[in-house]
Amino acid sequence: EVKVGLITTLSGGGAGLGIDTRDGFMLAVEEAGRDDLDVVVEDDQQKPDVAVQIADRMIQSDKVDLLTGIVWSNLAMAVVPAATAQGLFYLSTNAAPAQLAGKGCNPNYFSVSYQNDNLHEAAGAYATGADFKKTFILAPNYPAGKDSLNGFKRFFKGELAGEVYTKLGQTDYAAEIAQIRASGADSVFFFLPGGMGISFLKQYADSGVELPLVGPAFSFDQNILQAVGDAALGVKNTSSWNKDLENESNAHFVEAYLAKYDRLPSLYSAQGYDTALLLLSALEKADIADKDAFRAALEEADFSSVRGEFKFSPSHHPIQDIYVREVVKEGDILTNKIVGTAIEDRGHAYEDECKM
Amino acid sequence: MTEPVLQTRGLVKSFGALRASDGITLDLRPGEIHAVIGPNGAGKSTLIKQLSGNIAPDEGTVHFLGRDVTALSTMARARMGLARTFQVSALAMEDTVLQNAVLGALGAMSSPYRFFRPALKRAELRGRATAALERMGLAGHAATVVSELSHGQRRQLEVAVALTLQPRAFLMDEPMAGLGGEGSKQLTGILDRLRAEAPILLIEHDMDAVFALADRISVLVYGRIIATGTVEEIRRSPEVRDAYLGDAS
Amino acid sequence: MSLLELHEITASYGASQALFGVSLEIAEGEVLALMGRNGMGKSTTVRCLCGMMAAGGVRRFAGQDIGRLPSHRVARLGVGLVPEGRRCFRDLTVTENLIAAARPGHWDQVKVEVLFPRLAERRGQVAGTLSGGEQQMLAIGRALMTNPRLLVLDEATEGLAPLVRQEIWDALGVLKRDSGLSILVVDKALAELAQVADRAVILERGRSVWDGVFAEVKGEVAERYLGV
Amino acid sequence: MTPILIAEQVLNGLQSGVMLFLMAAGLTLIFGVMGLINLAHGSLYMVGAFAAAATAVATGSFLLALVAALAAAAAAGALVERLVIRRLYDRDHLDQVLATFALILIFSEGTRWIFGSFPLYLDIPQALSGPVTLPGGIQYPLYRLFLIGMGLVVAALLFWLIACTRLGIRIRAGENDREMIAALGVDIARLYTLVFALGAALAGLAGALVGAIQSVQVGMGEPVLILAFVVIVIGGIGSIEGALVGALLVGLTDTLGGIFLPQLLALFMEPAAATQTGAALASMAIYVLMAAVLVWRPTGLFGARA
Amino acid sequence: MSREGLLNAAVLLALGLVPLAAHVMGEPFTITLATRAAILALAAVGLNIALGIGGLVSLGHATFFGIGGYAMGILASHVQDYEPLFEWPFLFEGSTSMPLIWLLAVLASALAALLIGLLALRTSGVYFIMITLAFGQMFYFFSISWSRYGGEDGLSIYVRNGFPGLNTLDPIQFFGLCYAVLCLVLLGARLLARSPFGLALGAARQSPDRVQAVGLDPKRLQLVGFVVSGAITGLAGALFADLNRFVSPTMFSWQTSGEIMVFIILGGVGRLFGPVVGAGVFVMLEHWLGDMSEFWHIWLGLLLLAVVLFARGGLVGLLAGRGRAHD
Ligand SMILES: Nc1ncnc2c1ncn2[C@@H]1O[C@H](COP(=O)(O)OP(=O)(O)OP(=O)(O)O)[C@@H](O)[C@H]1O
Ligand SMILES: Nc1ncnc2c1ncn2[C@@H]1O[C@H](COP(=O)(O)OP(=O)(O)OP(=O)(O)O)[C@@H](O)[C@H]1O
Ligand SMILES: [Mg+2]
Ligand SMILES: [Mg+2]
Repeated sequence: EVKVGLITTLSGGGAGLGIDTRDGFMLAVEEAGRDDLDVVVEDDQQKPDVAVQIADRMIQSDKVDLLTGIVWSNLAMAVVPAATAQGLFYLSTNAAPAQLAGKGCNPNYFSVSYQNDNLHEAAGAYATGADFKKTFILAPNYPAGKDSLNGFKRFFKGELAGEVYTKLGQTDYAAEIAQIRASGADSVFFFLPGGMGISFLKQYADSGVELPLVGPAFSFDQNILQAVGDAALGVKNTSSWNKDLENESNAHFVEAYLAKYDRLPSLYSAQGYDTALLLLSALEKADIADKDAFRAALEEADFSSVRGEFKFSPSHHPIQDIYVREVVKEGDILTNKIVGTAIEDRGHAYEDECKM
Repeated sequence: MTEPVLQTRGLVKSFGALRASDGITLDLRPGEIHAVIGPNGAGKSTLIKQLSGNIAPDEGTVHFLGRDVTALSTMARARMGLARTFQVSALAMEDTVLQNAVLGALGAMSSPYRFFRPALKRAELRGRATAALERMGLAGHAATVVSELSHGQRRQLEVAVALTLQPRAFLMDEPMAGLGGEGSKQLTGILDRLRAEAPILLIEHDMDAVFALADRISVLVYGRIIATGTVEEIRRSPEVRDAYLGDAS
Repeated sequence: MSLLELHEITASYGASQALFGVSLEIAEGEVLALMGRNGMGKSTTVRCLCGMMAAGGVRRFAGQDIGRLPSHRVARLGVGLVPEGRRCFRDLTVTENLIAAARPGHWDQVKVEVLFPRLAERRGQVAGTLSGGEQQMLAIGRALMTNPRLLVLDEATEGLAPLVRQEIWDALGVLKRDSGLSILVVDKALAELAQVADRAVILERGRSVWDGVFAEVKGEVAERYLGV
Repeated sequence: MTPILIAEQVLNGLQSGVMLFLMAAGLTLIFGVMGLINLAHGSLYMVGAFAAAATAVATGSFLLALVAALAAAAAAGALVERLVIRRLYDRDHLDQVLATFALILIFSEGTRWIFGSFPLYLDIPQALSGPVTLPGGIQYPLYRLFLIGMGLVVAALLFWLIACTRLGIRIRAGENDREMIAALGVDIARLYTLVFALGAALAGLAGALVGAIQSVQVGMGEPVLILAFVVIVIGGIGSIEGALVGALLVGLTDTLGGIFLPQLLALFMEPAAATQTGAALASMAIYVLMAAVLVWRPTGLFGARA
Repeated sequence: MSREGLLNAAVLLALGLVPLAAHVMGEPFTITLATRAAILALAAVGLNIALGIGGLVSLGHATFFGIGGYAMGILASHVQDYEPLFEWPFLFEGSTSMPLIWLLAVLASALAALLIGLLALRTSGVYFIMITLAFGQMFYFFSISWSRYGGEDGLSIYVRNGFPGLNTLDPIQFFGLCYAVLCLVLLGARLLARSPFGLALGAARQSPDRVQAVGLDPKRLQLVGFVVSGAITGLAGALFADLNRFVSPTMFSWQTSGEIMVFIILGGVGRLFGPVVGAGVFVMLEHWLGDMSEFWHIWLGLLLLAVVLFARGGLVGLLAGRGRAHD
């Protein structure tokens, strides 16, 4: 009997991401049909203290062996260090902040998704490749936003036309768009997850500024694209996964997900699914009670990822390709299609800081 | 002649174009009841508010116990011993009658920053408070919450709280208002005895009470004092009759 | 037929009962004085009559049962209230106070201002800054503007200068004579009440204990129930 | 930094102020005039936006979507008033806070239950999309000009309603003393339902109008709610002019602060630090503004009462 | 003993016994829940002094809760990272000792309450609600962008701080500590409510004119009340951070302020045990309803509504009768 605790956001404004994560994860679990695998799902309400409390409960009362599912970095920072310190395994389906990749890395912590900077780095690499000379960059003023702009700059060779931090949760971007217009930029990179991205894209499309946009997948993912509408058409974005990636596992996943939930999977669904696959593969090889053996089994990453090639770096973060996608319309539905590869076999920038 | 306890010189207060006080000079001497009467809106309450420090005069001075208190706050004047009652009752409505009285005692002893021993268990506070309530005939209602008192009973409590302060002078804004015939009679008796403890500046429209109590009367009309004198002088003054009394004299 | 009829009214504030059986009647064009010491239930009776609180017993106005009506419906039947403590709308100007609830009829702003010239002077001032007596005039004017059939005055002359008070009593007298308005007054001034009141009802501890012609409120009756 | 850019930013500030006003107007009506703290006002904004989005998808008409937003929010408002709010007028602000906090929970999760967890689509109508060129060469989105116009019209209507009509007088009288105005023969209960529905409708309209250029999602109301409270408090509660001036002040501070603070700091700090510190300060700017206004004038710019 | 007194004793006893029982039965999570309830109750007891007695409706008490939390986070993180907090005028490496952390948390939040109170008390009524909210938001946005201490990600402390003679990592011992603090503060709050200060503060809420007329300064009374109140909530913040071993800007958010206020109203404003009952019930509801349905917020909302509409005086009022004790 193996008990897994899945803590994710199921209520409130950010619920969509958590629901996709859970649905992806559970799909793989159900497909495996193991009746000795028990998954406890809880809603963290996107509040750190609630997440901590749930984690405590899962550890203390439910006696789970492994935790997973947190979407947001700040919640992950609240839960993961304490959980791994108590000897539990944590598999990240999304949030992978720099602290946990570098100085704060832990043998029991695995990020199945990426390291937070990856998609931004890929956007930088893409911008360089697309020969952008002067890019205007913007992100919200919080740690992930700063990491984002730093990640972009790490791989961008051109010049910056401007660098702006917006307010977290801002919904009106008229002022920033005016700045972009006046800056003489030839392109724009932005990281504005969730509702912020929707607002920005709609307003940008209506402003008459026609510079090419690039951003990480978060503002273009399947779960919000419909809300953005045609304003997103043609925009390039970077992602570690897309539904048209050509591999057998992915084809199966997309079809099964659509069949089961009657909607297209998002990046979060895919990461949830992959995380479950990784877990299942390790369970096949080792008993979770034997921590060292189980850890070794996880490190092997012997599963067929929906992202194709997949392996872990020494700090337990993926080494994978990051793609460039373009927003297209398939019938009535907005979705992405892969148009290239931004970086190949990317690990992450904090590898050297991790001593384990 | 004895030094006045409370004295104003040339008080002026305007609200926009309206001169609510227009050079008021008057005093309150030890042991007396000085009544201020005048038509509605003449500026009586405005005068009291300037004396008590609730509003600052535009011009003029207020002296209390020989000291210029024009710039002092309400609290400071109250601590010096100036007690007032309000025209519209200002009481802690959710507290009991006793608690309201204790509050007065607390103010008089200016000792509010005590955090531990219960206020009602302090003999000195409670003693003062009960004495005042008894005097106003409210002792039987000590445990009643103020919001459950009738209008007249609240008026009585107003006076009781002022009594707990054991002040050097009283400012009373229509204490009789709302009291029934019997209540007025009682209060008249109480004020009559009270003047020996501290002089009273009394604003009142109840002429029976005023004529029964006042040592001196000042008549305020449109912010000016048009006459000051004894009961008889005022009663006889035709000006006052026209401006204020009508047939009531 | 009587305009207003209260029969055996009982009422409570939460757990404490204030009225234990108040009965009174007012005929068309009659002025009734409601009297009693402090705290005997006069204002509570007024509140019951205006539909401002729930009560037991029978309440009828102009032949209609008003026991279940909300207060605004009672008012519209023709009850105009000048409440205890004035209760002017403090953030409204004098004019706004007057017209807020006005209903068409004999009384309009001009007539009220003739009655109380003071109010005309202070038209644009917000009620909260009026002097006590001015507020009292405003409260009376406001009730008149609803053109009631029964005017209810609860301590309406409290805080007024003798001259003004006299004017108000005179005005009440005129009202009674000319417009046949019925009036219920709660007031302590016996001498002045005598000018207008036809009958009196005296309350003691929430019960109506005396009912009769006003002229008889004197001597022993006054001594016993009013303490004067 | 060219004069044109500065002019454009000022226009942006005004425009975001007017958008805020649309929301604040309904709030100040309910909060100021009826004396009710309605935390659920943001939920009515959300209801408007969702109703508009659903209608736009079903009918394809923006106009119908606006009508639907007005109707849905007004209906929700009237319903809530009759069932809940009505019992709260004579309570203190605390009970109102708790009850309307509870309403937020119900509205938010209820909306999520009906419409799912993902943001909805609502876009600017064809006729109003795209930029126009203003005198001076400023390129400005037509839709935003339309919003400015709408805001000003609403402001004028409300001002007239409250200051000049007997309805307004009665509503304000009711705020001072509900029992008394009823005792004088005014059916204050029905009046309040009406006002509440009107305030709700304004919030719904704001939600729909703003939803077209922002994201329509659960929880969209709360940030705006806080801003709207800031606005009406700066302006003075219950004052429509105050809400308008407050909204413009907040809009300008927010927009211009975000742009100019980092540049100001860059004069004496290194650029990276300046952008970050500037952004941090900018995010606090409106609250600093509000605190400053209240310390200076404890009842807001146009507030009369203590 | 009055009905309310009996109820209070029962509540206190239950809050103490349930975790003990859970300890015996090996249900550590129940202990964690009880600890959470006790700490949140403490925060609300703090607010209840300003709000229940003084009538100061502060929608910014998260400020003090957060300051307490960050006092813990900052002190402990410096020890954790081996970077001294400051080296001048003396070397201070931070601290992982609860008593010291508490002391600093209380001082820092009292200082903040003093400054905020000085400005905020110029206003009153609804304006006061909003200005306290504004200060809360300032701290919130500041903490989000203050990257030195984690910004929005917050600060994780890996090991719970120590208290002399206790193993704080043991849930029941940590609970005992929090429970003891809560009891002490409740005792203090009870004394305060009946003390001359409490009486004067209560009167300052009901009739500031009267308080002035007897020679007391209502604003100063309110300021002192606000500072005491903020300090207690700050202490609760430090404990809360230790419970989670984590602090983040959410502690400063207006929702946190709102929730602290909800505890009080739910339990009963101005009632000594209102905050305790409110926080306890809220934590239980959150826990039980969360298991029932994905849309459990709807049920929570309906329950809260029912309490406001039908249980005036909160749950304590419902159980112990409407009238407040006057002795
Ligand atoms: N804050 C204010 N703003 C404007 N006018 C005011 C203000 N306060 C008082 N007044 C006006 O000043 C005049 C004097 O008012 P005051 O209250 O002193 O009268 P009063 O003599 O006490 O009358 P009353 O016997 O009716 O109580 C009144 O006309 C009143 O309307
Ligand atoms: N709001 C209230 N709550 C509880 N009890 C009340 C309330 N108002 C009045 N009472 C009580 O009801 C009784 C009758 O009060 P009421 O106000 O009717 O008296 P009244 O005859 O008008 O007296 P007054 O002449 O002093 O105005 C009093 O004993 C009073 O204590
Ligand atoms: Mg006066
Ligand atoms: Mg009465």
